[in-house]
Amino acid sequence: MSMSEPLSSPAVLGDARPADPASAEVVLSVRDLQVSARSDAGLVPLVHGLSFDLHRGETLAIAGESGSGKSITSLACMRLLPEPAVRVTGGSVNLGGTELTRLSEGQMKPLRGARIAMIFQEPMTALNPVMTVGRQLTEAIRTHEPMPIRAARLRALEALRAVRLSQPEKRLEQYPHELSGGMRQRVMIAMAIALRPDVLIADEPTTALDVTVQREVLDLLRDLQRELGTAIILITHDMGVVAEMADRVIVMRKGSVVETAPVAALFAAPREDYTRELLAAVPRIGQGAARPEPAGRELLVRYDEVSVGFPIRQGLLGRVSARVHAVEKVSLDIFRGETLSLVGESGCGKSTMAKALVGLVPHSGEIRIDGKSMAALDAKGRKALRRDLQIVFQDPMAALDARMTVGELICEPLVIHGIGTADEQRARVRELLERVDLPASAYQRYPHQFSGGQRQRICIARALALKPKLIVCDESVAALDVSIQARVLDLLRDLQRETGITYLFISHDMAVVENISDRVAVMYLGQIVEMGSRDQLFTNPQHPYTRRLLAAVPVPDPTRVRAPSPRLTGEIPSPVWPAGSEPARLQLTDIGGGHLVALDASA
Amino acid sequence: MTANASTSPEPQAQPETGPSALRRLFRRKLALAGLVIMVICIGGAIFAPLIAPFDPNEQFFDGLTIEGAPMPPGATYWLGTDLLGRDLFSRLLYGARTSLVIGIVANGAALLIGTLIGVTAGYFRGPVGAVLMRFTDLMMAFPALLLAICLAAIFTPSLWIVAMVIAFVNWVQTARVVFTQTSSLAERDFIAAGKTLGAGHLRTLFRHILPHLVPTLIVWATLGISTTVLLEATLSFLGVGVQPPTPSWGNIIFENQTYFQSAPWLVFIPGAAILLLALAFNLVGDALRDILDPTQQGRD
Amino acid sequence: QEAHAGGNMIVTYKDDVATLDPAIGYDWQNWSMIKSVFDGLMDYEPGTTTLRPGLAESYEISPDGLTYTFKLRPGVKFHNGREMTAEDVVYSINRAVDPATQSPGQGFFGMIAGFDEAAAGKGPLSGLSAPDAGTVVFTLSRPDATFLHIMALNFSYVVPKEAVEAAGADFGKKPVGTGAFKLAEWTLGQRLVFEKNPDYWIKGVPYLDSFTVEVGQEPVVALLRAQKGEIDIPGDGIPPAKFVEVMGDPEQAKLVVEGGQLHTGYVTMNVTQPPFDKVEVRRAVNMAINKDRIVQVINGRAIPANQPLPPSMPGYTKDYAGYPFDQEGAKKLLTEAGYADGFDTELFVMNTDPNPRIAQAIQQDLKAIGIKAAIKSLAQANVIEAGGAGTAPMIWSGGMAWIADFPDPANFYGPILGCAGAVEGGWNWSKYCNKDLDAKATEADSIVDPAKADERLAKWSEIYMDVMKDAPWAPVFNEQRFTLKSARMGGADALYVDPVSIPVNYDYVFIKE
Amino acid sequence: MLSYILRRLIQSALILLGVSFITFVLLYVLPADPVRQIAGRSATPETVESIRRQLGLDQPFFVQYGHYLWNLLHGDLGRSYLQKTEVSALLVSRLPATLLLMVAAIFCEVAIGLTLGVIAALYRGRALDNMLMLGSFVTVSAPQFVVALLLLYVFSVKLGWFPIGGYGTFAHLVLPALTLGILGSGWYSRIMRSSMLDVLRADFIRTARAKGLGRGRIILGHALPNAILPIIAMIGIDIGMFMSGIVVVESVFGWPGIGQLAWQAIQRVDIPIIMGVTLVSAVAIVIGNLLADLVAPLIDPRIKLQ
Ligand SMILES: Nc1ncnc2c1ncn2[C@@H]1O[C@H](COP(=O)(O)OP(=O)(O)OP(=O)(O)O)[C@@H](O)[C@H]1O
Ligand SMILES: Nc1ncnc2c1ncn2[C@@H]1O[C@H](COP(=O)(O)OP(=O)(O)OP(=O)(O)O)[C@@H](O)[C@H]1O
Ligand SMILES: [Mg+2]
Ligand SMILES: [Mg+2]
Repeated sequence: MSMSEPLSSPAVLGDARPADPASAEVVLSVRDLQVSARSDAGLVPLVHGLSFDLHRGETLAIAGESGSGKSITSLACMRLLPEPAVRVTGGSVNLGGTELTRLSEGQMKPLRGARIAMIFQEPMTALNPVMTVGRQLTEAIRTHEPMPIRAARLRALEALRAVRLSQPEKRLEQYPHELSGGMRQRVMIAMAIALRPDVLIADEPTTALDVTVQREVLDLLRDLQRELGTAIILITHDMGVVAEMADRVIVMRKGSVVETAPVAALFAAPREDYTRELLAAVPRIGQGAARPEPAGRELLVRYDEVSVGFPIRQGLLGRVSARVHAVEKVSLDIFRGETLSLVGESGCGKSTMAKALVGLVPHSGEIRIDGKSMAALDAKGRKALRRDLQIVFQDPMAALDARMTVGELICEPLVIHGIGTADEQRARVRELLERVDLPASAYQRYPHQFSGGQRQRICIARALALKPKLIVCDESVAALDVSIQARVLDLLRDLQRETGITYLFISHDMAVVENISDRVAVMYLGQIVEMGSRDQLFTNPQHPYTRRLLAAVPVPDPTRVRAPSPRLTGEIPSPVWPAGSEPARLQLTDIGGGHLVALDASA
Repeated sequence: MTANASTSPEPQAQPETGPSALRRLFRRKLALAGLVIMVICIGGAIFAPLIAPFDPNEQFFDGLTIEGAPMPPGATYWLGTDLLGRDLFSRLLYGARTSLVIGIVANGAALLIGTLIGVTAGYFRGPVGAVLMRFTDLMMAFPALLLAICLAAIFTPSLWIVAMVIAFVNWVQTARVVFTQTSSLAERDFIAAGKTLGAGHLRTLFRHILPHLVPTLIVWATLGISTTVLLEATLSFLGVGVQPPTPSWGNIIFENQTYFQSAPWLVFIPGAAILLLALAFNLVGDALRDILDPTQQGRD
Repeated sequence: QEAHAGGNMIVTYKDDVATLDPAIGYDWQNWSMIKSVFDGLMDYEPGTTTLRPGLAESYEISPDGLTYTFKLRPGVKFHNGREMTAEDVVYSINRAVDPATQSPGQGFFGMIAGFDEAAAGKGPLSGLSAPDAGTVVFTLSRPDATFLHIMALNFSYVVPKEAVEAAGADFGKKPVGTGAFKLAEWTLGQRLVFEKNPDYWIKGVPYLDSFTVEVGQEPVVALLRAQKGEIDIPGDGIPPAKFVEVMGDPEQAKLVVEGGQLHTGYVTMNVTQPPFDKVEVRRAVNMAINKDRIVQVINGRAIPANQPLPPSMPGYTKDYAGYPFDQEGAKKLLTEAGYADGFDTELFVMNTDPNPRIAQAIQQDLKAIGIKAAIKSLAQANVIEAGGAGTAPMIWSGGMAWIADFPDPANFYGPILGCAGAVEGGWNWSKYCNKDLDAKATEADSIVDPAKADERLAKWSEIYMDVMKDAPWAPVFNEQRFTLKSARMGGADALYVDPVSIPVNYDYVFIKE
Repeated sequence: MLSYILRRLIQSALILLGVSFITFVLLYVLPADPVRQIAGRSATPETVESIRRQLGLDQPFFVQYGHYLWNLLHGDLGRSYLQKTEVSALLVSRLPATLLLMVAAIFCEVAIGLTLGVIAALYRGRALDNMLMLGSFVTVSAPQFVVALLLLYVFSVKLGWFPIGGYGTFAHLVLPALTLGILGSGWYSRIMRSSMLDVLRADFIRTARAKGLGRGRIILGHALPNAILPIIAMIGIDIGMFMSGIVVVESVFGWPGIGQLAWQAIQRVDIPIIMGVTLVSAVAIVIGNLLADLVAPLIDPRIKLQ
């Protein structure tokens, strides 16, 4: 694996950008677009008065908070709105001279994919799970350009090579679930560009990916654009991505445009308050507030040689033939009142560490919480211990039972532990709702009626209900847009200040981590490769993997252009080891001030 | 597929908070129709002695033609007579008593057993789950009819025996389906979330898993009504269950099915009754599901 | 009309043909097929109940009625080409008696000397011998007037030893006999094809080249096929559901042949248990049943009965009026018996249409006099079990009822009314055992002289009248037979309601044109 | 894969053992005496006892069962009490018909159920959907006999398109399979509808539309293969229901299958046949479920056999 450029590399100006987008031909022109949803109270406008032009070879970013109508706009351009519930009620969408809003479904078909293509947010679900990658690709090609299967396969291969997927021949025969998230997103991109469309709409193409993969995908999009001259509409709420990718930016809010500006101008001198707010909310590395030294370093949690393995069984008797070494002999201390962040790429065992802590997966070694080990306790003791330990899961929607009202959900821990009378419980729920900045009316509503950020706050409220000593936040802010993310982080910080609560914070977003942590541990393939205080880690990263993580972070500053880093196309290293063998144990060495690094760089 | 926060097209305005499930149920026209039919069926069964124009078992002399053929629907016998000259309408009313017990109680019990076993096996897994599922496989491979016949021969036939037999043979499919669904539910995050809050097994099962099984259970329950009512007739024929002259919708059909050309009313009217009952439950069930599943609201 | 040779007749049945082994086959479906494939020493005139010699050319009865000497017809060949001899007759009857054969007809041979030993598996019958290839001699242990009928019974039919041994237990599927037809094809579950035996010992018979029995056919569907002319005879008859329709259509009614049959449908009452241990109660039941109504319920397919014997059976008492339908009188009798308020009981019935319906009609009649009978509608085997065990207070015999094995009044007595059948597992479901009547029956059956036949019948008539006084049964009706045949079928109507061959006498019917 | 099949087969063998044992127990306690049936109405008590001895029915239960198992291991299913034929011969002669009908009927069920379910899903909430769902209730509530006879009457007697019952050609197969297909389709259409509704909401359907695929292709090529998985499981379950629900249709159409054999045997307490049929149908059910489980990963590659 390679190391990318250090953080302090000098900015190289603008050679990657097309000379002057405004002078290029307009490929897509949206005028006064209005999209409305049908509801009991008549038509509710979701997007209104939206206009923009997209030039050949340009990247237009649409940014804005969740629910501002970004996806609706892009779907309207594709004519993929969930009609008749939501439909275009005014304005025009003109694709190189063709008025799309008036086309019938039949007339729209030949355009989709061929002249205007789209990449969806969720690479996990956007591909058909029961068709091979090859079939999905060739199908797209053959729909528009009738040709023999053989020829289509060649074209598909070409497209996969273009997105720099390793072993493209093999990939054609694989199913989506056999690919990693990044690979899937590449397939999506390959599918979208196979027919060289004029316009490519990418709806949050990287939100679901971790930093290193995000880096690769963004690089890829840029290269492709350079080669093919495709115009790209990039929808994102990550201002870092905007800064790196876009030529021009549209900032949306509540269905209409707040501001349109070239990217440099926007970042340098935002005209609207909302834009300023948005930019201010962006966490930047190096801007984390100095954090008070937690008093007294009292030990709260100790991981002692903790391992978690998932056996893979095979054969007639179900013998264990191999083992996923998700967490491998990890030792770690968490002190009362501090925030310890666990970072690392997808699949490195972060969530498993958290689950072992709260007793959701069996583990070997010992975890002591306040000196007590969950495994040694009886049911009653475990239940009591659970009061002190709460976890906020990565996907708030999945972690909330969709059939219970928010009130019931937050009340549930109180009911389980029999705290207070019904009236007291209700009062406590109200208090918690207020605490996490949710309206009291939320009590009667169901989780699906909230936005992602609000749901995450519901989870936090629920975790707080029992006044725990420690909360595990497993990627709790990854899916949130910047402004909400900022608000949630503030909330967590406030709580810590007020109640001295301890956090185990799991994330792959280095900027966020830098913002909130006291100490950071970097995990790689189930083991900790580097651990130290925030400053030690961010100013003096030692392990190559830590450095790579840091380098991959998009920087919300359009003036800064990174040198093209070497592309990674190899397989993701796997934590699966055949039975009998196991990964080599990494030795952590203290390089001063409690900064531990695994020096034999196997990563 | 979980509805993703940002992609699921949900209208935002959901001011409907106050009214209870029952009131919401009443607000749906179809569900109301279903409720009305259910009430009519149950009322007809309970008040059969008051409503029925005749004794259901009385074989009327003028209920048969000289050749011994039954009378078609007419002024005296509103829905016609059966092969013994008995009034079909009265028999239908009294038959509802049996058929409701079968369609609701027996079918419900089957559903209950199936759900219990499926949920237990799917949630606890381990040796208990394995044993339960192997037992289910065994029951599935075992011919239900034979079991019924033997039980019939061993016990004194009665309505409650037949209800028990039906419950005993009909839970298998439900158990299978519920097992599969529970196993996948048990893997979901919100179950784990509940656990970390300290929720015990009972709470998890009743508050978190069962409500999610409701849609499936409704499909099986409503389709099961017809199946079990007809199964009761087969069992009656084999000597389990209600014995003649006690009527049930199923056995009215069975007794007369060979006559469906010469006396169609004897088959199609009780058939329609079964259909209506099943349909009524389905309408109510569908509405109930939509109400219990908040994510489904506004989808129709 | 002139009999016409040739053609294939198609008969359908719902149930499988179980076996064609004459020693084993004992249901009315294979009964007549076995009659066409095999022959016995005696036979009946087609379409009647009159005995005539079959494989025996002639027979002689000793004056004491204890020795029967049969002279065999020469030149009769089995289907395998071998000539039939007296040894074959001896072998066949010994085979039927041998317990290893598990023949349900074993008991019929009880009058032959040495039966008990033979039936216990201790060697062949001592009373049976073949002095030469053309003569068979039977020695009986007691005179028995039904003996010639027994010799016409399927169980005594002649089988070739070598074929039986070759086929082993599968002989019933690979039958070899001397009959008018031989089995040409048997596709299990589908069809049997019987082919004319060109060497049949009665010249000119059979008329048909072949006949096919198709099995697994629902009666309603069989009727549809018959109406379309696809088949000639629906073997299970006209289904009750279609009866009114068929008889109401003159075109179709023309094709239906009606005849009597040696059948009585009755209700048994268990005389060993209260309340049916009281003769008044049993008489009351007899008086309570509205037989005309029941006949109406089954669309007039029967005639009301007042005694065990059916009208076409010799020995039937013509001038007996039977118990009148008199519910008032019945109630009075119940009061006399001490059941003024009636009682609860159970009525067992086999579960196929129309039997449960008949049982319900009876139930309603009984209710009118205060007897509350709960119906137990069960599969045949369960009813028979309950009847045999004596746990069923009342049984409606329909579907399992007595169709005579042979046309003689004796056949209605022994197993179903005599003491012999009144044992655990026996077919005398009333458990009625009257030693005097048993003696009388033996007495009657020892009158073997054909000249005294009338005297014997009179004795039997008396016996049945005595039975009716004790009233262990309530006879309800005698079923009539209605055979539907296709328009192309020829032959006397009597052949289509042949009392011993159901549905038709295959040997003598023919196809017109 | 192979080891998976092997393991399943071993499990299946245990299930069959269980089925045979339960059946044997039930038949043992059944208050109907097969010997009476064999011996006939004029048999003497001695005859009855002798037959009982010959059949070994006087032995204690476990001896009888052991005997049966021992013979079974040698491929001997015994002889029918009443027909005296080897049970294996009877089964062999009838099994093909039942299997053929089963395959054809399940094909019809699935074909009808899928089509209607998909259509209902596509027209969700509209009149057509409501009608189809009503239809599914009608078929589920309809008595087999009547439906079978109606079809026979219309298509064979009146229209003359198909033979009136029988076995042999494809034409014979159509109506019985169709009858079972129509009757069973209700379950499939209901399940298909809800599964389809789920899939139609999925992201990859939108992806397919974004590629410019036509509606037909999206539904058949993308939605259907994803929605069909519950149907596969349902087929596994269905084989069980099928085996006990086939009697009526077989007899109406004169179809020489196992159902009729079983029915007659049950009526006459012909224990060897009942045992044989039970075991054969259990094998069919077990194999059917195994096949369903084996097919599932082919349809959905995410499923792993374990
Ligand atoms: N089918 C629908 N019916 C009604 N309202 C809808 C529907 N789909 C989306 N909306 C509403 O339209 C608005 C815009 O949604 P859109 O998906 O475009 O947001 P977004 O800007 O893409 O947000 P995110 O960053 O979370 O993806 C939201 O308020 C949403 O609730
Ligand atoms: N139940 C399980 N069975 C088998 N393997 C598992 C299981 N749970 C997790 N794993 C494996 O263990 C490894 C660590 O998983 P974990 O969820 O801890 O990763 P993570 O670091 O949280 O990744 P992400 O950032 O994607 O959430 C992965 O390779 C994963 O595939
Ligand atoms: Mg969006
Ligand atoms: Mg994780």
